[in-house]
Amino acid sequence: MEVYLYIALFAPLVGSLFAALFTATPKKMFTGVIASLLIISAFVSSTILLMYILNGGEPVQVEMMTWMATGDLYIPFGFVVDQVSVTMMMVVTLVSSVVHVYSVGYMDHDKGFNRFFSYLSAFVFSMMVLVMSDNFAGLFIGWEGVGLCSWLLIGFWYHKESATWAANEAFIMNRIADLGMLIGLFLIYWNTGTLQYTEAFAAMPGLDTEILAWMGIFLFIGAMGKSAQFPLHTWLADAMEGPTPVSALIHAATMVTAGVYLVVRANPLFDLIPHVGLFIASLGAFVALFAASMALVNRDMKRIIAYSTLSQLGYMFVAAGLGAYWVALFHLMAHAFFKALLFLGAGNVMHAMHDELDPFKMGGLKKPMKWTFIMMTLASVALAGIYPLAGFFSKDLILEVAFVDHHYILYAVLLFTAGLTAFYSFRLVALIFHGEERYKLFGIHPHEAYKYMLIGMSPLLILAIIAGSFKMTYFEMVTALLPATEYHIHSHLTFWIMTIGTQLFVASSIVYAYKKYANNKITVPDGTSKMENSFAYKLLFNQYYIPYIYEEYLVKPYRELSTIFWEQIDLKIVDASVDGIAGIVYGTGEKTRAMQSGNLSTMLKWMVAGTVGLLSLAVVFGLAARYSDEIMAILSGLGV
Amino acid sequence: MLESVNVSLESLNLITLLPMLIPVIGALLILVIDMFKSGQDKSLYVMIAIIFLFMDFASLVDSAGAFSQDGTVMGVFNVMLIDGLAILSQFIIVGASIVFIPLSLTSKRFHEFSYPEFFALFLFMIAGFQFMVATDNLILIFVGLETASLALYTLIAMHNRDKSFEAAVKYFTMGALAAAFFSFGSMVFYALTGSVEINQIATVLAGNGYADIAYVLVAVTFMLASLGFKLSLVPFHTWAPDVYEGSSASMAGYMSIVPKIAGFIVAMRIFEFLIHSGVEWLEVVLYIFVVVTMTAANMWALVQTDVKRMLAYSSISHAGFVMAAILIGTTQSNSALFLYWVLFAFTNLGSFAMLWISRQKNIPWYQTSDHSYNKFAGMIKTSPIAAVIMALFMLSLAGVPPFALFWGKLYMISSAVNAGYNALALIMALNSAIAGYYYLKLIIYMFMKEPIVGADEQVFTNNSSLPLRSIIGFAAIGTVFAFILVNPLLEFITSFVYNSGY
Amino acid sequence: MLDHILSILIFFPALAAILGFAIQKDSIRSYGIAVGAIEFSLSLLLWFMFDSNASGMQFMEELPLVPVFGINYILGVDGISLFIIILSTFFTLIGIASLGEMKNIKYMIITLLFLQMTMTGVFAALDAIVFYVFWELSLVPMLYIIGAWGGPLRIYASIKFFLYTFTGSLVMLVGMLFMAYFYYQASGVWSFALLDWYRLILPENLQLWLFAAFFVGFAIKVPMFPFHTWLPYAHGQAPTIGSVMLAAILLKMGTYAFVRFSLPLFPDASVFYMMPIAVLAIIMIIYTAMVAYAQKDIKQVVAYSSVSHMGVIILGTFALNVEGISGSVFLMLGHGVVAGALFFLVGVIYDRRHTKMMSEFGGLATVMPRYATIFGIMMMASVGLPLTINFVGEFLSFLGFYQQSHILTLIAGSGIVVGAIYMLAAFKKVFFGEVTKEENKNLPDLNKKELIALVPLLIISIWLGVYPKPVLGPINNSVESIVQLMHDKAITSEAKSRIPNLMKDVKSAGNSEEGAN
Amino acid sequence: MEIGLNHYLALSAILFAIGLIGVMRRKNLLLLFLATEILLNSVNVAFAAISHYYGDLTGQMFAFFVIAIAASEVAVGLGLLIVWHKRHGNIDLDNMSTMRG
Repeated sequence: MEVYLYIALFAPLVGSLFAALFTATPKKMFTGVIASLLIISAFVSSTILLMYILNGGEPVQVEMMTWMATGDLYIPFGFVVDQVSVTMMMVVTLVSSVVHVYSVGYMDHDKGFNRFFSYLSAFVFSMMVLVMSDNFAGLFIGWEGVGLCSWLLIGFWYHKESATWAANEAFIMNRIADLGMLIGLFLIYWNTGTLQYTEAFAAMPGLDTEILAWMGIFLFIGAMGKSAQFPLHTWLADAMEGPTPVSALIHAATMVTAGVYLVVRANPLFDLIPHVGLFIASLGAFVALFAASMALVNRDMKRIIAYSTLSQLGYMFVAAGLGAYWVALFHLMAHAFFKALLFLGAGNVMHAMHDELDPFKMGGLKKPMKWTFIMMTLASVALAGIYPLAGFFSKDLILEVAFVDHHYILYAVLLFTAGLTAFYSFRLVALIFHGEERYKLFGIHPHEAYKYMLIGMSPLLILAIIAGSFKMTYFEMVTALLPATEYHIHSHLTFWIMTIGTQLFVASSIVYAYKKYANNKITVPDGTSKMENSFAYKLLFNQYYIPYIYEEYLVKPYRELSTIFWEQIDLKIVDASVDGIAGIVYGTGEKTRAMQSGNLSTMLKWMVAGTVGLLSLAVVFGLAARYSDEIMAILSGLGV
Repeated sequence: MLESVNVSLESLNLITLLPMLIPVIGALLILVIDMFKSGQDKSLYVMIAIIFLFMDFASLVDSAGAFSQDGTVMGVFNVMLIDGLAILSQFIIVGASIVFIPLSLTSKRFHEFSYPEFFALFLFMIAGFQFMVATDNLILIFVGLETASLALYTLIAMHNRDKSFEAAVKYFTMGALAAAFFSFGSMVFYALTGSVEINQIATVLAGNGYADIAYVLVAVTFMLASLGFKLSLVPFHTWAPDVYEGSSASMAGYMSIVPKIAGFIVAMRIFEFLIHSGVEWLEVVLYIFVVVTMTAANMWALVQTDVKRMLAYSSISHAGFVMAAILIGTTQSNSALFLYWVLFAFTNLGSFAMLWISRQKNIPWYQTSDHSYNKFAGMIKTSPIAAVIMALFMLSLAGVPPFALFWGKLYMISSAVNAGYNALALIMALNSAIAGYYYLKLIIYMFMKEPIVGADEQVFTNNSSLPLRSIIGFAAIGTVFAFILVNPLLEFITSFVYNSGY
Repeated sequence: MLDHILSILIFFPALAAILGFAIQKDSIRSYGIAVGAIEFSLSLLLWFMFDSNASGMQFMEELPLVPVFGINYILGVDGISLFIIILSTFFTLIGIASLGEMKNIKYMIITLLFLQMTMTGVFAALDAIVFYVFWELSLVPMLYIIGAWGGPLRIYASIKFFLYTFTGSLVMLVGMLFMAYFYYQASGVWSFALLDWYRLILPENLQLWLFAAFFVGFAIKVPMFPFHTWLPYAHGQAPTIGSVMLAAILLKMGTYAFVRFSLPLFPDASVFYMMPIAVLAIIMIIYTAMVAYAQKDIKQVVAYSSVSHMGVIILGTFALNVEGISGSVFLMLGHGVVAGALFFLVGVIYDRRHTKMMSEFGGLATVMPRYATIFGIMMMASVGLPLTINFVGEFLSFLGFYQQSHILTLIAGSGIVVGAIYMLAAFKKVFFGEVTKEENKNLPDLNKKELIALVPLLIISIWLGVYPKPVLGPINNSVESIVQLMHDKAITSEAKSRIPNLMKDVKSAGNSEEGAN
Repeated sequence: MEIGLNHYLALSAILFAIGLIGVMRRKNLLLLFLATEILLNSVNVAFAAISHYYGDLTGQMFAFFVIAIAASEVAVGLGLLIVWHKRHGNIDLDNMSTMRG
């Protein structure tokens, strides 16, 4: 089995390095093909490993070599394939295989074709390291690695100012979170003496709750960055500057879920600190609602999907925070499928629309792009959580978890959000595919994507439809590692009322969205309508003014402070004082050199003056010595 | 009265006079030769002088051997005092003179060297310095001092430029004042103790427990003023830059070394017993002198535009640095003084000799003075070897290891540390840092600036000749490989200083 | 020969430099490369013969220099100094190999060879005075390099560099003399030998003073805030090769000296000053990172980033545990490689455009893809991405210091954020966007000579990031002995508790002996 | 009034002071030399008196040496003075400041 592990891990790296050889040369189709084949081989290996684990195989663990060893610290390059990591491996390799194949078509005309595959495969490798590592340090390698690749890929079109800005923003925000993660690692090391999962978790129950809470908090700060939780969420929407396959792979299916994976992986820790878990869940619920609300009014197709991703991540954190790790992981998996599908569909639309992103400028695309229409609609249905698609099984489960754990506020928030989700998803679908063909105003002739791209997407489509049916198999598998809490609502009546109620609520949202946006009266908004001028709309449209606040109150002051530090403090105080000391020495020399007037008379006077000075000192001292007793008496009288 | 004179020749121990007599004989010989046949080439006189100086040196080696066997020797009515200090300082005086005198074998002709009197006076001067250090009798010190000084004034004046006359007059006048101070100081000591021998004075003063401390201090004040003049302590230093500038570079180099070591020996003999007897006033005053001299001279050196003048101020600063040894007054510090001065002699002779070989007859337009900094601009391009050697001397003066003066500074600062003069040690170190700037300035001119267009490229070796080059080579080798020299020197010096009771 | 390999390593380049004066101008480059290659192979031989399992000094040489005063020529290397020596020989080699066309290239190569002598000398010296000799002497070639080949302000910069460091080291010299004096008082023998000094246990108040004296010398060299202002000038004015050597090796002398002198000599003072120094280090990390962000000149960005990273090294050193010190020693190597490479890279565009202003560039990724790639990788190494050389060091340094103070580590850790900010911003300005300037449209990509310098650095920074063990192992052994020595020597109870005892079972009587040798 | 040692010493001190003032005030080189002579001779007076007071010859010896040295000083000094006068036509101190700083 180890050989499959190595293939799964290193095939993407090989693909990346191979493609990297051709970065400076013009497009070569074979780089894309070979990279894709290697990723697919990784996928196959992962499948074999999955089968092996499903059939009750022991987790595969390897230790390749030492990485760092000093003092008591020992960190190997160790990898493990167990029930949790194999799930993630499946998700990662599957989605990335699809995205690779899809990208061969999508990036067809791009000058940086070879470079793109190099980056993309490198990302897959980093992600595999992240999920397969058997220790926190290895996780951190992957963690930073995906950050790097995300930076590269968001800024892939580096001539665009917005893209490079977004790339840097993403990297820096992630770094802030990584710092938290790092501190979490330090805490774990100094308290448990190791960074290996198994040993560290084994040592944790013996520790102080307060320390554990801090560990949990810092690790979660790391997760917040990668999974773009509030307040570190702004980068995710901006990251949509990257090529769409990247958004599908990184910013929907895999990297952003790394935070969830971390919490799931660290479940023995979070189990010990339920109050932190509750905080995570509450934040998750807040983000779910918060992101969904911003998606309601946005006019950028990819950003809408990105906010939806954010919102779904919130769901996952609710589950994870409440201790339903397997539920979180399950939703992670299902979400990966339909969200990647949604993005890839959006990519098709963008291709067809010459990179136009505003859905108001589209409309009626279902005719020229039938397959894309079907896929995106199904993905949206899955996202909305309509039976029997994947989203129903995973998302409803989270609602149940919240309900069963008596967190009714969370439940209510999530339920409401589910409605919003359905609304914005279908608002998008309706605007793009239904209604009048507004794109004609802009002289665009849309066409359907290449067939192999569509075929490439099909596995995702299938999984988005049927993933729910794996629920029990999956449950049995992962609960070998994760707490096997089943969430059953005790009263059947309540269960049915809830399920059907939710379905109805969601369905009515869909209908409302269709009614509002699928008609022929939709025009491109011009900022004059009443709604657009309402406070709520503006608030949502400007993302609660958070980017503005960050820019005004964090970025600008930082820039100004930096300038002050440099120009005022470094140059004018620190450096000037050094030069000042030198200047004083030099200046004293310059001023006192007049003493050397060159006039003999002056010179003689100096000599006599020196002698007289010494003489008077001598007299003073002599008198003091002669009358020392008296002086002492006087001084003591004065109380000195 | 006549009967009472009953002195055996042996008890006079006339051998103690031998080292001083040799140069005197040499000087007379030169004068005699000139009487018979005048107008001979300078090389003859140089060689005669060197021969006599070597003989002098040999006799010193002999007395050094005697000293290491029998210890301190007195002679000639107990006027001569041949102890370790006397021998060591005479070594430096004679040694430096041997290296100095060939500097007159320049390729250009200079006025003073055509007179045999120059060489005669030179030898007389050496004898004067030797007397000065080899006695503890104030009269003999005074006589030696004046013999040497009067000869020196004349030697300076013989350079025969306007500036050298001005320098000589300034030096002379101030020297006369200093002589008056010295004699006045001696008079007060004599009045207090009835003796002019430092040993006696010390004994008497200690005997009455420094009852008349006020008068002692008056005497010390005048001594200090007079020796301060000789050692160029601020504010008695004002002659030094002008005299250095006015005299020829070789003479200036010589003056920075030989007269000062003689002055240090006298200062050591007079002041150290006072410090050890707990005259705090002197300690405080010397402390101030040391610090002010080091620091102020450094600051003035910073702002100079002429290299020779800069070196003059730097010599003042070095003198202040070494004066610390007398303040500290331990065996280690006194040994450090000699070590420092030997190493300083190497370096300073070398650097002044470098100025000497670049001596021009006429000053071109871009120079404001004989050796202004911009004369040396871009020297690395035009004469790289000379530039490297000059840089070497500058680095050594700055105290950059492993060059000669670093070891001197190291040992000196260490002596301050060991004697508990913590602040002084720090001030000494920081002054070395300030001094770094002006030495560096020359290096920067030489290595980092472009040569001035139209400058004569031969200027740096204008005056060079084989003897000059060999002396510079010798000094350079001594400067670079000082680390080999340090250990034997230190062993030798320490044993001599220790056995002299200092 | 092998008994004197360290002496050969030190003096071979100096001898070669003197002979170099006689070489014809056109052949000097080949000569320099040959000498550099021999020197580098010798240092590799040193590594090859080095016993990685031993913690003490190896290849010891001893020769009396001024025995009366206890000054001896003592050399030796352990795991800490070994790799810095190799790094220095390596940089000399690639530095000479990659020298572009310049005036007086002969003098440049000769100067570099002299510099090599002083660098090896500093890291191999085990006698305080010999150390000091090389330490000061290293200023001279650097002074010349900056002053003779530098930019418009070169003279100001070189004087500032020289005098500032010179002043600091003179204070240090006074400290050394005090140390020798105390040793003399305790043992009756003069000695400047470091290993003798290791055995001396000083009372705490003396330690505090001496630590401060040494600190001034080391801190200026590092350079630590607020003594850092000479560095931007030196870097800003120095030619590429000067900046490379300065950043890669010369700055490491300061941090190396902390590990070699301050910690084992003054364990109690180290503990006493740990927090103030950590605060300074944090200021260095964050403040200079912010200053770097404000720069308009790409070389100044790298220069200030150097200061910032040196802060991490200091922090790791004053973690006073094995993890932290090993990390900081490793980071010295890492930062040497990365900062050296970054200065090389900055030199590349400077050679082409004769400007370092970021506003003059933009969109270079299109014009010079290979250059952009290498720059990007090195930048990522600089911000400490895992699997690059810097991460290992930074991670261990922070990890180590976390044991001493949680909150300070948290603040210092924000260095990884602010570090990313200025680096990414600079990278964006230079490489991303459209090519706006006409002059930039036809810039040639990296040539062979530049690749010779950069590719090995690239390989090292990845290799040691992925597999640091061959280097980290020996470092760890030597650091362990230092930490144990410090623990044994510590007299205050706070120091005893702050510095871990590695010999938990055995009561530590015999260990100081082992640590000292 | 009995003339005692102290009177001689006082005379010596007064002479010395006069000499010092002369040294500081005189701008004429020749007069300056005279002032230094006064200085030296004031010391001679004191030496002679003290010598007599102690009944010891050393002081007088010193005085003789001082006289001898003063004589040679005058020789050298006047020589310099003559050369200077030849070259510059004056012996004014204020003209003697080409070197400064």
